[in-house]
Amino acid sequence: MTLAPTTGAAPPATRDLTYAEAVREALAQAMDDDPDVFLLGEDIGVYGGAFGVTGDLVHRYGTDRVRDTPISELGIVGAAVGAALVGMRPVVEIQFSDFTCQAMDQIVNQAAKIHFMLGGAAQVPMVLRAPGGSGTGAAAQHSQSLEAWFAHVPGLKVVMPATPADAKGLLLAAVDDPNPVVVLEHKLLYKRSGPVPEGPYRVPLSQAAVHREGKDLTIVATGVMVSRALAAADRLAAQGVTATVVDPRTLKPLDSDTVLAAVKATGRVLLVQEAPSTCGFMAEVAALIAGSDALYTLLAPIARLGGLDVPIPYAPQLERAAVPQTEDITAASLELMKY
Amino acid sequence: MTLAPTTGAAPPATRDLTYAEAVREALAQAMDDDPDVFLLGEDIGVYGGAFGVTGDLVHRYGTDRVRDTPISELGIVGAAVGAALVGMRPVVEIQFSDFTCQAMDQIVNQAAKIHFMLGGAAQVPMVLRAPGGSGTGAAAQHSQSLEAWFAHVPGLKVVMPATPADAKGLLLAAVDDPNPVVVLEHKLLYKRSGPVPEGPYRVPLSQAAVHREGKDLTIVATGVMVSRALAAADRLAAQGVTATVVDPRTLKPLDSDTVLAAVKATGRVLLVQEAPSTCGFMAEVAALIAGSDALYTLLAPIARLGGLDVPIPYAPQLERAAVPQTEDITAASLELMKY
Amino acid sequence: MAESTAPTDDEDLAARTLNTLWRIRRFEEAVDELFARGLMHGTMHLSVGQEATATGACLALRPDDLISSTHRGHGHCIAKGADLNRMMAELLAKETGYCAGRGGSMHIADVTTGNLGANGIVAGGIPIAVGAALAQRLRGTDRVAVSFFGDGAANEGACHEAMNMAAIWSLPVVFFCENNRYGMSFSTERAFAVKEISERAAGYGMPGVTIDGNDVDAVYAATRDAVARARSGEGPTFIEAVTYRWKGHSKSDQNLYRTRDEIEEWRARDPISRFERAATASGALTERDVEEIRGHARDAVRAAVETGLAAPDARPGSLLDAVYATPAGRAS
Amino acid sequence: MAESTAPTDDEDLAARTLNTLWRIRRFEEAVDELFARGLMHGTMHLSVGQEATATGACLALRPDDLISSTHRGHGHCIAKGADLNRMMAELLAKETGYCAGRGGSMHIADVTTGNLGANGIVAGGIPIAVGAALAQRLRGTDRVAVSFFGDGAANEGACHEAMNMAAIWSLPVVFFCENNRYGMSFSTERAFAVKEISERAAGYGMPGVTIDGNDVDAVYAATRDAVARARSGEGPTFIEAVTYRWKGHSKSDQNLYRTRDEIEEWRARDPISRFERAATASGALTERDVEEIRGHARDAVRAAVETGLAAPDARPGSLLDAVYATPAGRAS
Ligand SMILES: Cc1ncc(C[n+]2csc(CCOP(=O)(O)OP(=O)(O)O)c2C)c(N)n1
Ligand SMILES: Cc1ncc(C[n+]2csc(CCOP(=O)(O)OP(=O)(O)O)c2C)c(N)n1
Ligand SMILES: [Mg+2]
Ligand SMILES: [Mg+2]
Repeated sequence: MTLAPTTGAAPPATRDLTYAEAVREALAQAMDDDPDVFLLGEDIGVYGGAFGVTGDLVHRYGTDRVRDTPISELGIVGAAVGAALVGMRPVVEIQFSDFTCQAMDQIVNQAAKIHFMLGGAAQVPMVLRAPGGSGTGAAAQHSQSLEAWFAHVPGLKVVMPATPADAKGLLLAAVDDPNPVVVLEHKLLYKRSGPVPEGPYRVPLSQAAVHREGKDLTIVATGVMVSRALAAADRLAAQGVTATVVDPRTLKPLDSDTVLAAVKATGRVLLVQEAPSTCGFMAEVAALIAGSDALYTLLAPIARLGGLDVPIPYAPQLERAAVPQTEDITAASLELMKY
Repeated sequence: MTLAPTTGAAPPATRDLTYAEAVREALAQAMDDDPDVFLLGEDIGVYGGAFGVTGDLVHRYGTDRVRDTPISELGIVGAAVGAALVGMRPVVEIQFSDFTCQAMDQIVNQAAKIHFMLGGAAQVPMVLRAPGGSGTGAAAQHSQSLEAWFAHVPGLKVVMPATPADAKGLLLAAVDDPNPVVVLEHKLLYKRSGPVPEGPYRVPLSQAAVHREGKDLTIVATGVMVSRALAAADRLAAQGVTATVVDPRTLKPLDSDTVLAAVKATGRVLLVQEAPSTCGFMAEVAALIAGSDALYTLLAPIARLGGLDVPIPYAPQLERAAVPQTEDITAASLELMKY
Repeated sequence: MAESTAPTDDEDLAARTLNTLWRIRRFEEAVDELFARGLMHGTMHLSVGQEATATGACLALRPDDLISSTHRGHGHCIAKGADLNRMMAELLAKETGYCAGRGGSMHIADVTTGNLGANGIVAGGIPIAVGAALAQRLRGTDRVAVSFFGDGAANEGACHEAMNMAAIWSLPVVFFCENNRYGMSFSTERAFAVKEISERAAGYGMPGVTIDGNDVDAVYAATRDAVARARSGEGPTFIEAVTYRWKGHSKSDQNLYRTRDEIEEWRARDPISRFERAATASGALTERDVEEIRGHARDAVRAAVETGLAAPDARPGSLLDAVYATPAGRAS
Repeated sequence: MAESTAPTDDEDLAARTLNTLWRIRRFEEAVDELFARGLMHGTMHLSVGQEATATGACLALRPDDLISSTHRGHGHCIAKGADLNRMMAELLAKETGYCAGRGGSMHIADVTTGNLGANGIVAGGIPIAVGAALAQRLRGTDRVAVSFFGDGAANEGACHEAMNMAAIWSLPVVFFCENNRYGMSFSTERAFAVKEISERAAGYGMPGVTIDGNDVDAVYAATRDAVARARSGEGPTFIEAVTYRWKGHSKSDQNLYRTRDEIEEWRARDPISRFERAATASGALTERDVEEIRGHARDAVRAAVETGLAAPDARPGSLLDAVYATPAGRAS
């Protein structure tokens, strides 16, 4: 499946790239544009990155700008903070988003707060890229979806691209941004293809994408759930139910206008995420809707469909059962239609 | 102000203790009861703890069981995980909850998941105590309220005592529990007094406290916001508006029945927390309500009153402005009464 | 110093040692094949070429001693005494596996034989071993904890904090660093500005040694001495055992960071044939003993694969019940 | 090795040194008093007794060199060249303070003089200094970064990871450990199983020295050498400067963990009077110079307190605007 963002003026020339290739192209264009951009991470050099994202960049930009590091996540992110403070634009790769746990102090206590704590006298223009999500049998310590943590932190921006085009456009916008931006990629998306604009194309860090418009319900989904939501929307359409599918893309700051408008237009809403529901990002979206006048237009309770409140299990059938699948989204949508 | 929990059969004999004394008494009784209980943390020995909570315990229980550690939060929590795995019941103090950032790997990737990852073959019965919250002029790295992060993690339990009695009762229940429990105390509460049962009194990790019952709205509040909510309820009563005040006490697992029943009974709800609103714990409560049939009983949108989406500033007037005060709760409640 | 028996010199030790070496090797090869045939999923980190470290180290432990292990943990688990059937069942995502299919390779553990678990987090197990050792101190036992970890793990903050705590409290821990020359693609030459990782030990006030990790005798002797120190209350020791992994880091490794020659050179230093040569030369084992042991190991692994494949798949039904322990003990 | 001028021997250096020493001492005393009088809030970590470390180290730096500092960071900030008025205004929570009242003591910073900030997180600034040094390497400058941190910070994982990265990349960093014998209440005797923290350096492959941190000459010389190494591309150095804090750790300290005698003993080793004696003995300064400098420092601090108290309070209105930087630069 290929998804094209419907908002923003899409530049003309596109080709199909995988999501991983789109990220790589963005990194290359960012380094071409600005000598202050450099990459830092474990095995991003000759290995090409744990998921092959950086690929051949080390051969094109050298070991200084595509810098392999020791296994020291806290130190790596701290080094990025320090480099950013003196004007560089580091882009850090953390191999699995689970390992941001090691670096939370530098992400949350340092990067996110320095601009504010210093009264605006300094900036921390850095990007932290990390793949999240389950589906590869990597079990509980390699499969988490931690976006809600970052979105809870004032001073961070958080994006979660769901398509190759967004992977490129959001990353370039993140590199431009003078603030620390956490970019949560998804392991299962790396090999998916889609049309990607050729030039240095940017998706503003403030615009949701409306991937499809329908009349009966709105599905808000993030990350790998976006394509599952679209697949579910296809199945629903076959049953005469039409769904709007919205991907916030940038979780913080959130484009609440687009979300609320879609909900108001359909009267039913299903919020889909991979992370466990409890205190997840979709709780915020639910609270946003329930705290607004969109509440009055609701024909049904606000439905959340998230991961089970369990660590991600190893066995494939258990892993599947732990997070929403297309059929779960379809079923939850039909449930909503009973109202 | 003193608060007594209204649920659970209150044991007879109480005296007034400060919140800090109540925690200390719980630690002492836990060590008296069980030789496997021991304390681990920075400056908890002769210094008595950064906030004086452990006080004289080192003199009563010795340096082995009240163990001062180097400044190594990740190592400390890891040591607790290891000790718990072989049957001890460690209680870790992290000086400020902000420094759990240093230890997130051991809290989230290890403690929370080991029981599950090992298919139930092992348990991690440990307690992590840490004070959160603002109000002492300690600025952005010493004032955070991070409960939503922990509540998002399957495998952890999370409590947030608001009264001396709950500080004792929840902590003793946490020590008993065979799972890792995060106990988020509050700096501003340590010196507050209230009646505390004498014996080894336990508050189950699954019961909200209804501190006050009213007809017009329900205020759900946590931590230091509970007493502010009660103060606001007093002011509201003076204006003829009666409020139910619910403190979930245990955030995970949440006593949703009590919360939903209160909301249904009043038709209006105000959710108050100190942490920034975005992706905070009250987003979960809002989503819970909005996803339930309580939605149909609502007379007004679900109102959230949280901290501003800013790091906690140093200047006292800025710090005050960053988090809800009694007058803000009162005003938000009156706003709700316009519906 | 404990008595100086070497595995290559002693009949009983030699037989146990060779048995463990081959069980690890055959287990890893079977896993590799199951993967290649699409019968196993996830990712795997194989310890082929490194068998002497897990084997020699665990040989120096009592059954009630404890270990913490790593993502490359099959060897440790086997050497500490785990049942191959339950291990293989776990990797095959079966309900009969050690973790009921919830953990897989990166979380393989047999707590009943003292293995506190593999760990998907580099260096995650090091503070855990220190805590397990602290518990022994508090309870007054003489059990020892050995933490296995890699060269790459030595640069994590967790390793630093754990080593210091063990040192200042003289805890009964052995820090066993398996230096296989790479942390994924990052060589020790690039990751350290010292020649030997054991040079770090002095900075914590603990002894550090670097040994040939492909020599079971050397591994056994160093661990035995370190365990004796730990058991008698003299505190932790750091052992760096130099070895090499023959296979890629994990399934996705294209080996772009090392040469075929280098790999061949290390294959020539196979720890198993080296041990066989030494043990037969010393007379501890005959050629026939060797054949027999090989056969046993092969059969045991085959049986593990067969019973594993035939076992029931892990059941999703119990997922939510499996998250929290209940006071009674094992969750239902 | 750079040239061997010592602050106590050189007129110009001696005057600058003594001026800095007194500015720090008087500043800290003023803060202590403002606190006692209820005019300052929050918490404060004073460096009285430790003035020689910040002073000697920063004296060896160029204005464009960088530092990262700590919770006990007033001295570093002053020594690197910050304006006392804006510092005091910050501590008084004023809009005119360095951080517009948003940071306070624990986040005091003057980026224009190369101070990347105090830090409320123990060891938080160490990797940041390494990153700042990495940036210099990438940009081809010869600027050096000095990271100040305490003995307690040395046991944080952040310190370990940062030191190793600086060592393997030969970055222009100086790790300046102010060993004041305690991390809060935890003495270095209890926190380390080595006698000198500088023994850690060898494990990273960098030189380490332990010096008398109350001797400005020694601090200056060691830093100058380390900075010269760093600037010429030879990589990082670890300096342990032994000193002592006269005051409690912070406002809540009851000093239960150390004796009055110990404090008195260290007060007798006052780094400032020691410097004054040496500089007057060498003839670099006259008694009158000394008096004059003291007077200047006292007046400057007094003025800072006065202007600070008179300045407008930090304004809450702009809070939400202050969280994110805007592309144009400083947020409005
Ligand atoms: C905290 C953390 N960072 C990174 C990784 C990804 N990773 C898994 S194994 C590995 C290399 C580990 O190297 P080493 O410790 O030498 O062990 P080896 O694989 O050589 O046995 C890396 C980087 C991880 N699992 N955990
Ligand atoms: C990560 C972290 N842990 C704990 C603390 C609490 N704390 C603040 S200062 C301090 C002692 C620091 O000791 P040291 O590094 O020696 O510096 P000193 O205070 O002696 O200057 C502690 C434990 C903190 N701020 N950050
Ligand atoms: Mg290795
Ligand atoms: Mg100190």
